[in-house]
Amino acid sequence: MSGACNDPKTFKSDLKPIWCPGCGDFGVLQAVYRALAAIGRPTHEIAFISGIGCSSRIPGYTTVYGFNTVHGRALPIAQGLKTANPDLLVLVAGGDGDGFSIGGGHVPHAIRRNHDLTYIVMDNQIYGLTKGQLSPTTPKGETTVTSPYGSFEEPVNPLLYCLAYGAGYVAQGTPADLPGLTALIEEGLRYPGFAFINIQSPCVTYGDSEMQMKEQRAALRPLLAEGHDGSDRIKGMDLAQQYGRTLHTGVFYRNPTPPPTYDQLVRERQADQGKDQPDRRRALDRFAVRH
Amino acid sequence: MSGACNDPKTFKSDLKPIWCPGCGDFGVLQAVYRALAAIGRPTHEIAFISGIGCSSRIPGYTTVYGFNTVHGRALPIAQGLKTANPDLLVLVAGGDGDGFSIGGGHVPHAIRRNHDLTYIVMDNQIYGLTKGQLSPTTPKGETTVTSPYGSFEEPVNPLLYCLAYGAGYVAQGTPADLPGLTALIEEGLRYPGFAFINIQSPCVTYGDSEMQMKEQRAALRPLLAEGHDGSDRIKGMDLAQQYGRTLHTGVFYRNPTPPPTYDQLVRERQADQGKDQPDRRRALDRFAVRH
Amino acid sequence: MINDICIGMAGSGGDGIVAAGEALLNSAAAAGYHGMLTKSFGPQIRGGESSCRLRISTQPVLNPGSELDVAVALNWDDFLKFGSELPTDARSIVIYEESAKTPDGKLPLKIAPGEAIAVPIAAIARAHGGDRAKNTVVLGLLSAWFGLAPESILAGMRKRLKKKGPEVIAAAEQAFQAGADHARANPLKTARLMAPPAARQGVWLADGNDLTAAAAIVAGCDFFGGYPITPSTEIMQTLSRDIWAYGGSLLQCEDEIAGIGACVGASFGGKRAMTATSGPGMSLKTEMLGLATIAELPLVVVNVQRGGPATGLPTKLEQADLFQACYSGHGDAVRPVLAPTSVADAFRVTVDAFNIAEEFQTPVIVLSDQEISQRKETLEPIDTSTVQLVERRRPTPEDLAGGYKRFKLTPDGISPISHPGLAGGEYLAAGIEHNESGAPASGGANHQRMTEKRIGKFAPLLKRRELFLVEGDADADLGIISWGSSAGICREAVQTVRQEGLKVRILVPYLLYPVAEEIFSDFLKGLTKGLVVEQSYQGQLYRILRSFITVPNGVRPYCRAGANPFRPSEIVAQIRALAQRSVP
Amino acid sequence: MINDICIGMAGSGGDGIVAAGEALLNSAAAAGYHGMLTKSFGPQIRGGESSCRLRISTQPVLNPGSELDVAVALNWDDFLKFGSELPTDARSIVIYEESAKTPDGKLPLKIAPGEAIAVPIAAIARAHGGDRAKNTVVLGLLSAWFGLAPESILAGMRKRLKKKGPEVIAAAEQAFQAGADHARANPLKTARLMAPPAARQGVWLADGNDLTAAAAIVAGCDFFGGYPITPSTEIMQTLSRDIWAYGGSLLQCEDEIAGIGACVGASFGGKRAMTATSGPGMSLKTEMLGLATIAELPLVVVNVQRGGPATGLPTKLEQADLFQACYSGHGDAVRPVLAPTSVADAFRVTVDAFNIAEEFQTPVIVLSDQEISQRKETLEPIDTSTVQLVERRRPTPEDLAGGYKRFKLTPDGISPISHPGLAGGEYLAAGIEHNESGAPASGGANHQRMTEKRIGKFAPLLKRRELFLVEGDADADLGIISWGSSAGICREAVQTVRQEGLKVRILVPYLLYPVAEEIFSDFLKGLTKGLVVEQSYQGQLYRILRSFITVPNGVRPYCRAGANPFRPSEIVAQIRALAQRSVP
Ligand SMILES: Cc1ncc(C[n+]2csc(CCOP(=O)(O)OP(=O)(O)O)c2C)c(N)n1
Ligand SMILES: Cc1ncc(C[n+]2csc(CCOP(=O)(O)OP(=O)(O)O)c2C)c(N)n1
Ligand code: SF4
Ligand code: SF4
Ligand SMILES: [Mg+2]
Ligand SMILES: [Mg+2]
Repeated sequence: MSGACNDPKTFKSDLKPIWCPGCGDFGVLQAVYRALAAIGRPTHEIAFISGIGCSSRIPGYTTVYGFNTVHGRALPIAQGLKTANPDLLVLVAGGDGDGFSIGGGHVPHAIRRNHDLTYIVMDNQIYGLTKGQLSPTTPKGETTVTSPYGSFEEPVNPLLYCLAYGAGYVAQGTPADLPGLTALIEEGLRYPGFAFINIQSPCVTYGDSEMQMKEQRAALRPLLAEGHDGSDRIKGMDLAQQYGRTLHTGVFYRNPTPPPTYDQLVRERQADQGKDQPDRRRALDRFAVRH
Repeated sequence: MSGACNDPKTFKSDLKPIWCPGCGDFGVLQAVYRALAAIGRPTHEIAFISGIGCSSRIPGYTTVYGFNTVHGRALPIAQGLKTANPDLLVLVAGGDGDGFSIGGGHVPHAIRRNHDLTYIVMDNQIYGLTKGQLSPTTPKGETTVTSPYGSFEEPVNPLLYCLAYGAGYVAQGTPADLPGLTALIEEGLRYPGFAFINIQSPCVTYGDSEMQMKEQRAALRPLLAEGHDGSDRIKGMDLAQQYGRTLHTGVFYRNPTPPPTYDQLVRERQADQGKDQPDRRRALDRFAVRH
Repeated sequence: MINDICIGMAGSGGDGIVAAGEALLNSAAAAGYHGMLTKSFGPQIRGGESSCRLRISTQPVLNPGSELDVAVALNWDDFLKFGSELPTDARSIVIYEESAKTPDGKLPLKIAPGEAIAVPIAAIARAHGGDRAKNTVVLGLLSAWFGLAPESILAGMRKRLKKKGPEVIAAAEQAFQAGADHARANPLKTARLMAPPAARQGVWLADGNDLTAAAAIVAGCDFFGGYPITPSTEIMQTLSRDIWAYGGSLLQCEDEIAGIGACVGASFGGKRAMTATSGPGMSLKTEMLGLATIAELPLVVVNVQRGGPATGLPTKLEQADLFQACYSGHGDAVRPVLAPTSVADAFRVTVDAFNIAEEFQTPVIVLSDQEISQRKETLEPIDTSTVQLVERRRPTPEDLAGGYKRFKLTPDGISPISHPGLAGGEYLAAGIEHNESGAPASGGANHQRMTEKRIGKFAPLLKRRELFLVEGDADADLGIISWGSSAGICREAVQTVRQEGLKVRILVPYLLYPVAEEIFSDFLKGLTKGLVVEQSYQGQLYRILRSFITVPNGVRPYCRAGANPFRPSEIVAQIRALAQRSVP
Repeated sequence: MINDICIGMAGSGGDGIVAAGEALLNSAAAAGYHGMLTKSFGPQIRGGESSCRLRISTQPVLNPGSELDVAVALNWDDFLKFGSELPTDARSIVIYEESAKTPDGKLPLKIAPGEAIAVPIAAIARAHGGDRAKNTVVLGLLSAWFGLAPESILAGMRKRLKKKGPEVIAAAEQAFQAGADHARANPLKTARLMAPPAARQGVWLADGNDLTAAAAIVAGCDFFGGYPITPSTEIMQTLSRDIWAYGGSLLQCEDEIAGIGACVGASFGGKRAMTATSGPGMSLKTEMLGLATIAELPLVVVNVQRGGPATGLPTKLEQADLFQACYSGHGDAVRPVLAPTSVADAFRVTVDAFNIAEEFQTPVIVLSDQEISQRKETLEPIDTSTVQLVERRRPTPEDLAGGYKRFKLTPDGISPISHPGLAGGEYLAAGIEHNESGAPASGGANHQRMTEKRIGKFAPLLKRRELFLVEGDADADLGIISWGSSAGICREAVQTVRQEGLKVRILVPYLLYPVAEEIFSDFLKGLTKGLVVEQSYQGQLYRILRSFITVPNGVRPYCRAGANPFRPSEIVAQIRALAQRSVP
């Protein structure tokens, strides 16, 4: 890899995205390019881990180390990577299904461990890649190919869940506001700890109308404009309750005094336990009962 | 099975519990016997599903239909059972590890679907059956056999999580207050929808002191006494934040206007779709293109 | 006059080439032909390349065919992307969009076709309704050149467009006629007109997933729990529309573990339950399969195989999940594995699976595959009135009277099973080893007995010759074994070489596991050479057979990785070569 | 003088019988004996019955022994619960608590023992420190009757009790002496004193899990991700204490999927990673194993086998996860499977596993078992200075210069692998099939090549004769194959019958899969009869061998379900019988 690390084009790979024309994920990809350029770290120091889904294809379109893993398991893989290699900048991405259905069991644990990861979910309220099934964020009553008479279940609330899990940075953006989304991702990347960004990224093929971007732009309700600066977690939770009804963008919560990350704690323990610089070859010595 | 359905003894099986002397789960078992007796349904109309753990042994000590399944999967199994057999009374039980570690991915979905299940978690902040490892509710910094220098992670908050997931009935009890616990379980069983009861059930072997019951009795803080009647969900969430610090007992939240359960919606749809009483043997007719 | 035609078409997503294939198959079926249609798409969800292969015949067909008789390319880029899926040879007629002509007029094909015809498809379409009419023009061309059911095509078109009004219908008819006119004005070098179909009573048309779902309904399926995954999703989609009407229910779960878990729960509750998935989901269901095995709960698990490992080739055919189906779980366990070989089979195999599950109180795995699941095929009408449903063995009043023993050691290893709701049948089901009553038991002698029960109970299954198909010459020394969608290819190949006078026989197992040693050994008796044909790199059935029966040295695996399906012509060539070879 | 003694003891949880066994083994080891200790408990977490089996010998021992030479029962109820784990015969000396005498004085044993001695153990204990001293009294009895290292026992006791002060030590010494006095006052009918140990330089003592964890450290393990499960948990426990000091890290994950997922991530990051689990966890890891296979990431997965299926028998020995280890995932995949046969082996097998994983860029499965994992065994000191660590093949500057190809098709199928942090090595890893660069690719030809690469790369592994142990007579016509903890039993049985003059040889594979056809075939050459001995109902290794090599008809599986381990005497009897039988 070559090119300036603060040029978004540096992060663009030769693989041509195969998303449908008009898919929101194109905009998310642009925002990622720009946010990475704003951070300015070289491509080889960045890893981008995803699950499976239309959205999860995103790492392949970048020039950083990418890992398009299996459905729903991006977070555990990212945690192992980051714990063992704390110097890397690690992004995680996926869809609403990937993150909150099959992968939903991993989210609280990644958050409560407070790994220094930035997790972006392209929430389109549908299973795109498998062609239009009910997703965990599909509104109740909606018809899809697996809910032909309307769904029975209340949708998941990614924002409220992540706040309840204790995430230090919780935000929502949309590719309809590209500068706003870029700023949120950049801030997430800079936040020292687990950062969650929910992105209302329309699926124009199975979910939303072709006009979705325009509609979103009209419906945008920036939190800052509503007087919410993200410092009050309870207020963030209250606002998050409107998920699915109001298109709030911005930061729901940002911990003003971020606690140490998992990776920091690991390094401290390594330093502490390893101060006598033990030799791996002597790890068996303790088994001797007679010398 | 014989015996009066409102006699707790009716629900006691011949299998002798193999819990450690002093284990909190004995008290939970007593409360279950009593709550079932208060409900008064015959044993064969009741199913009791659990995962794996010390706590998950509980169905075997009752005379109802029991299913001691695999670790962390009691809820999906219970949902299938209940959806296909809506007339049964279905209880689900397990440990903190079973429910919020390996099984944590299933909880939000059971709740948002609003199956009419009563889920009791014996939360002892430890892995009992496997002899003392870190559990998802173990307090941060605690030493266990897998965290010999203290744990790095913030504990899970079962109460807050379940409230965020939208459960219609969320309560906490302890075997140190047996009548209180019995009442909570009974109310959970009667609640039409998903009911979650977190039980502070001490593990005297790997976690708590032998005096734990006594200590708990002293520390009890009934919510009612604090003026919380359970009707305000946000207040419930606020109180739930004290999980792990204050031993609140009682109902954090009870939905005063319970929405229809999944099972009700299923029945309605069956009635609706099946009104022409189609014949299974004609299910292939639609494939004919030439008669 | 020809009796069998194989047409492959490719274009861009918007070209509607697959819709044309569907229309053609529907019309041909309505006219009384046999046929099948397979589709293939690029990785894009929308746009990108798409193709289909259509085979139409006056006789029943067993597979999508060999090299194409007719290839239709709306542009070469898209056509070539499908490589081995749309193979042409020196006999093929290639019809392509005139404007896609290369400057030197050469076709980008390795083998020059028998006839290559450039047609201004786009131009004709633009003159009659625009770009979107291209596929209708193609239909006109094909129907005129090959005599393919024009009346039926027009009738189908009218029906499909009815809602859009008479103008739209008229435009479509014009486009169709324009194509037909072009064909008539430019006759083929050698005419190839399809013979008319034989008079037939009824013709059905279905794809494997849809038929599997409907078969489940006939088989009494009360509950479906699952999670979407290509290429199995349509089973759940169909049931999510249909199951309610029969008093059943369905849960789209949060993942595959929950999907099968819900089925385990429903089955514990006495209901007939099914889940469907593909490789990755199957891998996740492994633990739960073990639970159903030790708790002896009936359950049908459909695995629509795709290319693996991991995400692998989600939309391509492979038969490499057999090892997993037979051996995936920890501990000693046997689970019956069945495989359909065609769409039509999907019915009987699904019903068999439910019956075997209920009779033997076991999970049953159905190994369908991407090809069967999504290809559309004409079927003879299925008489569902003769279907027999087997119920699980219920406890008698005596069983319930004196302390019901859920896991009673009976002579045939099958214990009467109660379920919640049944008074007196209360018991503890568990994943832990248990005694006859269901209480946990960790002793070795009990474990040996219970393992014996759980595995020994399948003995009668191994005698069921109706779960095997044997065709061909009893006195042959050359034999073929094949399963799943490869079997239909091999059956046709065997028919072909037998017509040439070779002596060959073929065994097609619907029951793959446990291995019916006697039935396989009987088949192999007298064979000195042969092939076990499967679409997997490792030749998984071959390996499994060897581990139970003595396979003659001359019987060898013929196999390769997926996404590059066998063709009857290829197997024919293999058999011919083998027949000539003397095996020591 | 005797050279080998096998002692079994049982009591209630509080009796400290296992602690006594541990103390005796420690003391014997410190004195220079060889030995091993296995423990067994009832299902209760606390209280309930507990037992141990202790074998002490002047020679190296390979297994916990056959029928007990000495049985100690603190009460009969508890003793009898262990059934086949504590077998006595007509030669055994049975020592039991006097107050547990039945009214008629009859012992509740099927075979009358050689000598039965009632001892007022509880009474002696009460006179010297109370009920808790019972196990110390037992130590006194055993040391005096059998000459078992009294000095060493006393020294150990003093060390252990040091913190509790001199009074406690004095009381313990008294209890011990009281036991010894009782023994001296009541000599055995026939004296059975242990011969003194040979002079030895060093003696080590370890159990399998603990040694596996330490071996991982030596093997350069940087990362462990896992979830607790019996009987593997101690591996994680040990590493959670030790790994940090070496700059490594550990995640106790939320489940087994996350456990192996974290390892996949760490390995992607260039680190040597390991996870450990047992059957149920293994079943959950199936999908992720497929991902590591297709992404060609090194990874060690330890499966400490227990009884299955499902929860099965969590604390009992079984060797029935071999099918799963070899065949669990969907798609065509091969993953090397290794198995230690003893605690000592756990070291070399763990190091081999890491090296094979790194060299071949593959997940490697280590099949340990409940017995090996938790038995304590004396070892010869291991010289770690000679251990060679293999590193994964890193890209050269040339590889990185012109468009790095992560999955380059090389002659040996192994491609240089980069990792995040390495400039110029950026690539897309994926679970989807890919071309050499890592870009998704769905064509059949590419899939065939890549599958060939992923499976073909293991060819050199099949030549590694050091991964197999062959002992015995090259000219024998009778042979034994056995693996895992059963192998140690068979090796002793083979030694025994060879001393009787029978000609036998034995093959013990450490590498179980892929099947090293040549090595197995070489071993089988000339054999007309034999046994494949394994603790599984299905005889899984036997089946797998058959599917790749021709196993002579006379070589049969000898196997049964778990929790009822083989004994050397049983295998000896089988070999004798087989030797006499003429095989057609
Ligand atoms: C274990 C497993 N189960 C199911 C699938 C099939 N699958 C692939 S992507 C997907 C869901 C996609 O939805 P989402 O995560 O919301 O992503 P989107 O395509 O909408 O961006 C599913 C069900 C799979 N690949 N693996
Ligand atoms: C798939 C799987 N993983 C791990 C285990 C081992 N295991 C059994 S119970 C348990 C945890 C028990 O803790 P908890 O759920 O809190 O129940 P408790 O014993 O404390 O009541 C574990 C890890 C298992 N049986 N299955
Ligand atoms: S299907 Fe939907 S989510 Fe997927 S690429 Fe198309 S528009 Fe985007
Ligand atoms: S280990 Fe703990 S949780 Fe388990 S039975 Fe004993 S006291 Fe109860
Ligand atoms: Mg989505
Ligand atoms: Mg617990």
